[in-house]
Amino acid sequence: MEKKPKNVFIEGAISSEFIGTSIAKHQSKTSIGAHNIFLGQVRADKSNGKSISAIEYTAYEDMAIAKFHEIREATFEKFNLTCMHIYHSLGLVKSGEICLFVFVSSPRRKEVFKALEYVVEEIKAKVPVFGKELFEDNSHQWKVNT
Amino acid sequence: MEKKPKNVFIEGAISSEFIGTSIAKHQSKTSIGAHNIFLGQVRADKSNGKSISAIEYTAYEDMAIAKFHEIREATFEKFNLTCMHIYHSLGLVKSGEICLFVFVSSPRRKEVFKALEYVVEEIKAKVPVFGKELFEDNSHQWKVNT
Amino acid sequence: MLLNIKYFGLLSEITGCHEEAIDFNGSTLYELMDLVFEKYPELERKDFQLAHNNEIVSGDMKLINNEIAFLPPFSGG
Amino acid sequence: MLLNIKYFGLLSEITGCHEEAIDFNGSTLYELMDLVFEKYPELERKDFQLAHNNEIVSGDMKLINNEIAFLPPFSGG
Repeated sequence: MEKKPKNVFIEGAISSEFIGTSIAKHQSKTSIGAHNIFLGQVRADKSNGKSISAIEYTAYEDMAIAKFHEIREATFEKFNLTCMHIYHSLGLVKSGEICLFVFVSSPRRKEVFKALEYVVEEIKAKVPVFGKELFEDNSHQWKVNT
Repeated sequence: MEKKPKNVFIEGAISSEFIGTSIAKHQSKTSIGAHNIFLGQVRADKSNGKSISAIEYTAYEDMAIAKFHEIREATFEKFNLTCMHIYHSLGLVKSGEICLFVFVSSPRRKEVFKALEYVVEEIKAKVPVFGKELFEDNSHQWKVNT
Repeated sequence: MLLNIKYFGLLSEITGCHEEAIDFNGSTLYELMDLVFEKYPELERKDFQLAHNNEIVSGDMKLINNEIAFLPPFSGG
Repeated sequence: MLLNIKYFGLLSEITGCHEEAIDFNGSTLYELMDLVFEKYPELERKDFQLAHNNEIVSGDMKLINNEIAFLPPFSGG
């Protein structure tokens, strides 16, 4: 049975409480031996002497949700995971705040290291999300991933 | 200047609130772009039909603290990290609870993936910590890492 | 055929809109791009990909529904 | 010389103690191991390493202080 795509988008920053609660929910799954978590945080990078104060994220949501679903299915196919969660911010995320939360769990640690890096790289490459970097003086530039 | 070794041991399980708070403390460090977190969780593995209900951790503490410090220094030497935190439980940790928390942060994601796996493998190989696996019927066996 | 064209990120700043309806009588996306470049000449010099039916597609793709998106480089995470 | 010998994990179950003082007049750890094996014959069949001065050491190591630890395989994490 094909699973229904989940919506992974969260309006605004992803809070540390949300992450903590998400970790706590896994304590009933006693076949898990290793969790690996990636968090993307907005950097206050400087450009022409001005600092980035926030990123405003937009997405081609229908396609993004389809791509997140494909990445999820491919990851479960490739690696022995017990569970996987992906959350990405939309809208405004200030510098120092978290915009991406990827959480993989497995009985064994070797699997989570390989799986997490795979998921994060796939998200960066395949999901149509766009970051508008806002400076303190209200000017902006479009984020380019490296 | 040589830094003083930190004590990384925590009595009992590492709570999800502790992890959440630790993440929150990094939001003032706006040069960070990527965090990577490893969590070791006690599995309720079965052996001869009995389930592991908890692990009791002991350590050769002086040597363990020295080894954690060496791993920390070597990791900062090898990878471009902004910060690193390691916590390991001593005493009783029930199945489903967290016994190891490793947290690395960097401006760039490539660094955190490499650094985190390095730190976890080094801890498993070099730190004198011993797990006594307790079953529901009060019998026990000694944990063997694979 | 009336197409629903979507523009994202930097591209939507050039077009001044996030989506618009364009009446299109060609068959491939190359023809559609020509039409759009005529309207927004600056777009031609930008780095973008086209998405159709939730996939990145090339210009020789034939349309299978009426929604096409112009996407600048992805920068999630 | 009075040595402080520590035993961990499974090894402490065999010796029945976590540490003990042993009077030792040899010079290398091989000689110390012989003394300990005489007291706890079962220990000789177990997988262990010796630690001295916070490092894993081999049996031909000369003592530089009076604390020696018998460590079973590590199983942290």
